[in-house]
Amino acid sequence: MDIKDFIAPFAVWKRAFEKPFTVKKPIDERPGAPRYRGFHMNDADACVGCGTCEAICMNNAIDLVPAAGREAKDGDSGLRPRIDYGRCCWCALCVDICPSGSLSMSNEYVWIDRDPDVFRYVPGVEAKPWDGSALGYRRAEGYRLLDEDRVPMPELGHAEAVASFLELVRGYSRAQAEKEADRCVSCGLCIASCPAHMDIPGYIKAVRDGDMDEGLRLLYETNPFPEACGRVCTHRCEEACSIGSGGDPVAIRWLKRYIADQVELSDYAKALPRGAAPSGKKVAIVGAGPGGLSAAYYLSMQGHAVTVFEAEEAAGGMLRYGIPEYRLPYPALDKDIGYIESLGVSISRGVSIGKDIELSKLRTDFDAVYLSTGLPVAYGLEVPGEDHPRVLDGVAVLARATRGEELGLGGRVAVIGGGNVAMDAARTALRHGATVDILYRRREEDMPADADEVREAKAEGARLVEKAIPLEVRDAPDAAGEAALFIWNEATMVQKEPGKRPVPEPIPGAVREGRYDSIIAAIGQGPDLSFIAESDGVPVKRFRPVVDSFGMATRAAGGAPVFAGGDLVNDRKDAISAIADGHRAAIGIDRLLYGKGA
Amino acid sequence: MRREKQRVIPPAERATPDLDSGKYLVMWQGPQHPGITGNMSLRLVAEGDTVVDCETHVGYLHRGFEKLMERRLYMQNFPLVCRIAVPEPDFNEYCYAAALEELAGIVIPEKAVWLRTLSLEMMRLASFLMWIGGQAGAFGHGTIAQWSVTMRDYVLDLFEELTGGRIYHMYIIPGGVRGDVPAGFYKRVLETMAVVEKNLDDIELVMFHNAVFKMRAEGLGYIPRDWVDHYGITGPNARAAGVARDLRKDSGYLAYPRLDFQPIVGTESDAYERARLRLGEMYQAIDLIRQIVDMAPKDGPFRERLPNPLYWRIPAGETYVSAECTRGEYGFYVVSDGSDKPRRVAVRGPSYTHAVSVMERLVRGVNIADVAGLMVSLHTYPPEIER
Amino acid sequence: MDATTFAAALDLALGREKAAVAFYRELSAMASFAAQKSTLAEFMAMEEGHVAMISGMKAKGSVALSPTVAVDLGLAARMDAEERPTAGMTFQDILVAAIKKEERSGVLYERLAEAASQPGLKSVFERLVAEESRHKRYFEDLYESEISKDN
Amino acid sequence: MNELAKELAGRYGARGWHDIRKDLASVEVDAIRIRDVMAYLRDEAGYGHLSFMTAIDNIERGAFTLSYALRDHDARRGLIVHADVDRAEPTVDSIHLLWGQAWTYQREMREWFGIDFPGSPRVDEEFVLEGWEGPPMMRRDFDSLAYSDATYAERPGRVTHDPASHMREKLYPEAAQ
Repeated sequence: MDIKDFIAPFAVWKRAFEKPFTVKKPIDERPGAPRYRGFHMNDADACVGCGTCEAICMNNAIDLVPAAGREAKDGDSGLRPRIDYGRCCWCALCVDICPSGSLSMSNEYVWIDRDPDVFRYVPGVEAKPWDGSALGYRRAEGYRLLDEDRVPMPELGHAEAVASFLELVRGYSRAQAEKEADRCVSCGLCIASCPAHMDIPGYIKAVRDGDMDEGLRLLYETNPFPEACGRVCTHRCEEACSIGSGGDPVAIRWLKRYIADQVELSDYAKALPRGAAPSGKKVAIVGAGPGGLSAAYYLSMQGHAVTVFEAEEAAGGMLRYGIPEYRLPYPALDKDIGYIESLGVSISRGVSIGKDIELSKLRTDFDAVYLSTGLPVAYGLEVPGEDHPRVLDGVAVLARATRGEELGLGGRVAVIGGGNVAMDAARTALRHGATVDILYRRREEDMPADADEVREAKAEGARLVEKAIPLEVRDAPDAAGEAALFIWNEATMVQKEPGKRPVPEPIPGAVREGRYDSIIAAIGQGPDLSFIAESDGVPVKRFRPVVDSFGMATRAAGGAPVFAGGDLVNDRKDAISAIADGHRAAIGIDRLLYGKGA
Repeated sequence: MRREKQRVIPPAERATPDLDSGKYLVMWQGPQHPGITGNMSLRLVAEGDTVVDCETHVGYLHRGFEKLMERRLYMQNFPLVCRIAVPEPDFNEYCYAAALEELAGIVIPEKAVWLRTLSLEMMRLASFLMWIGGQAGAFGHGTIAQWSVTMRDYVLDLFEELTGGRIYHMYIIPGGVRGDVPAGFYKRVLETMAVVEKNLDDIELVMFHNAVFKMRAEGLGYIPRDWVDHYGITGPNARAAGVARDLRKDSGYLAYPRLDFQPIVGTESDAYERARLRLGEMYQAIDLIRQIVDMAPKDGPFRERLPNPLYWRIPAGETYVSAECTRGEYGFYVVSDGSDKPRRVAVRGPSYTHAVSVMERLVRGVNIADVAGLMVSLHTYPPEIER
Repeated sequence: MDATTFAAALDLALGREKAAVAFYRELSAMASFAAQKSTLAEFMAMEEGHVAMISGMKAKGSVALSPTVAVDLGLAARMDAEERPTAGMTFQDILVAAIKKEERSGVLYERLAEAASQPGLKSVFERLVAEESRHKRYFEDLYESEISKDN
Repeated sequence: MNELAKELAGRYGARGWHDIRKDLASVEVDAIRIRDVMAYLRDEAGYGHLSFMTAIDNIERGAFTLSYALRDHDARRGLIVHADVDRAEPTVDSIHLLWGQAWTYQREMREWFGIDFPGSPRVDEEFVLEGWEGPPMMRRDFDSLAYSDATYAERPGRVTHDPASHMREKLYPEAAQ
């Protein structure tokens, strides 16, 4: 202890004359730092209501509630997160994980109110003074808790692809599948968009857990064509995927395929449920496409004896005859069909209803009939010269390719149309060594074909001619009957009516022509309903059977009730919708046969 | 020599005062917040104004963190752990993240290593600044707290800018950190360090050259060197007793092996010595922060990508990760059973021994008026006892 | 052109609508299965509705038709002309026939409107042109959505 | 195996030496040997510092696994010693005479897991859970959420919706059969 110890403390007095450290609020406002984690903001238009914020919130501070003026729709639950600030700890994990990136935080420090209930609100829906604040916590550049990039699918190179009919998409390895499955947040937004309402989060979880039997069981709850749908499904689910709102959607289709690919057919029975005891009832199904066989599967699970009548020599419908083997190899399809047949479903191949057996006889011999005959009739170009021998129809070309027949397309091929049949026909022609032009009446973005299909067709070398209005087909001058001139008019897209899609309008004088060895028309397809007589009592409107919500067309006296579904009936006209229709009809038929809900 | 005379080594055995005799006074200190030491209470038995026996009572800040963690996903525990220690939350974040990374085999990017080190040293400075206000306040010197808490707030301003939070930063996330430094941040760090350093000089002058502080703190709470191992004493409490242990040096985690510093060691092992040593560690923290600002990489990623946090499973195993916090050895013991939630998380806080076993013994023979100052001199913090 | 009076003009229109009914009846007789018949019956009923409507206007002595011409999607103009449907007619065949039929009616009224000297009469024909354009548009929309989906 | 592992195996039947990382290892002993092992480690092997003690409820195999974390400051390495005790009758020798803070950990484990350490000072006194009447709270079969739900009232007004179920209700209610 020295003298300094008595004097030094008085040094504090020098501070008496200094400016105080404190801030005089509200005179000297001190805003939060730019990154400050204040109250939440939500871009309610970008938010898809997936609830991942709720899932990560360790405080249980987030509820998903219906938001005024927002309805549930594809890819949006219509719900929005409500934050309870009695629980929130401002950790902002919700912001970090938000798939769409709609959540953020303002840098507002202060919010005082006497009513505790106001501290529970739906950001972005209930207006707050800090809405739209440019400052506040955002997840940092390059920092996300979820992976926005899809695990790339190994595929054949384009050059290699067009040289063969080998399957293009190779499928995920276990590590790839599990990594991709890990991207899913199990929000279930996809389920509503799937026509069959498959338990997508459930089977993706099975992939993560490595439990293929459980995965297969979940697939078969709603879809007995996992190998086929795992390859060629139109995957509306992926358009609805919440991860897609801020990155690549989860590869739901490929994960489905992965599960089915992992289990050998001989092991299916171990994983899948056994059918009910025989009911003694018999059901006839017309058409062994995905819809008919889906109905057959679920009916046979209910114990009914099912006979499927198929006009073609092989089962599978459009999956076999409409989709080329490089997209859906026959062994994969055979596996799906093989399992259904193994349950005792009988498929009478090469039997055409209306020709070999009348529908009325089915109504007499069976307890119920399901019509799932699809759209086998190709519509014509409807231009002068459409009967030219070198004008082929796309569906027929694909079917002949399936049967292994010589196509004889020649070296230059035109494909008319922008749907999946057109793309498949074009790519089949490419694989037969042809040079292919795809002519479409509208623009590429208007094409009804899957974007992937269009992209791949182009990558494989097809030339796309947009805005080409077919005018006429003529004999090629020097090769009558052997080659043809396709004449089209270049068009410009005109917005003629507000709210409707633009109309291709011919540009006067811009008439073009091309010489082709084959012209494949793929403008659309229709049903063949010639087997339904008026006396069958099946109501038909504009070439579609009229059915109720279970697919029932008639239960008129004089025969068994008739149900119908698939492309024949629905608007979506894809395999998964046909499968869903088949499942629904199976439920309807089962209820009827057991007198339930009758 | 004078200080040596003041040293008292309290007996290991508890006194057994006959409370019915009427000679003793039983009094409780706490559980109100007695200054900087958090909610904890001491049941003191005094003879006159001298404490003869003490029982510590903890639990007022028990929130069941370890239990809560067992039912939360690994990532969900990230915002939870910091709350175990208000004045110094970042060590929880670091130990927890490092334990998970070790179990999951994740190597964090270089920049994250440096930003974590920066964050921990800034935290050390802020924590000591709060502590020194408490230490001075416990001896009646309120002015120091006004200065030091302001300095702490300046450091918290830096945290707010870097992390978006003042108290709970939630910045050291498994895999790295949550963001890069904002533009101009390092400049503001250096400016703030200069201000803090100048204020530390003032504090040094008026607090450590102060007859009152010396008279009360010298000799108070003397910890003999051989207690260090016996009681598991760590941090400044051990170093002031001449034991040169500092996990930053000894374990060499984060960027510490590349920083130039030496553990500060004392000899006198009393309240004054410990305060003096902690002041030295504040200057040391400022020096380390300057080194970090100088050496931290300016480019590169700040976080390693982890699996989806909703399903993140960590391979079965266990580990114990510790770090040198202001009070000593802070550690997380994490046991994984391979699921998506920890099987067991145990938090080792230095106060566990400092505030209970050591405190109960040291307080014997101390004047009632010095109990608070003694407790602060051990830099105790109850939540890390109770978790 | 003998349609020189209002009554004569409407008689002419009535005749055409009746002919349309007959047209569908004739096709229906040719039809071989239920789907064709129900579609033709539906279209025929639409034409019968037109017959009733024009009869009503004739009785009331005024034309209650919108003058707004529907947007031309341009399909009819390019369709292969005068293909007669056969027993196996598809939905496409029926729709093409319907579109061409409406187109022919439209063209006829257009000519009559051009030829009409009396403004009142001209307006009647112009409104009939508009009416036929809407009929045609109805079938063209159906064609776009049901037949030519992929092109 | 290193020297210490051999020594521990030979003297105390220790097993399962596992190097967690280069400066941390674990080893397993029978609970009956725990006091002797700890004394040896402290006095002969350089592990003078007890970092902490705790337990893990391995309910599946009916055991509590005790973890004693030691540190050799000079050699700069740690060692976690494990010992299983019967979950139905968990009693372990106290080490309070070896380290001055051990009794607190033992008191904690008594309260949190119900593990007894006979002879440990104040081992039966409440530690942090004053007035607690439930089972030892760190046992795996104590469901803290169920306890909380049963004990405390939620503030009213909270309701949430599962997106998938909500969409089914709104968009395809017929599937909710």
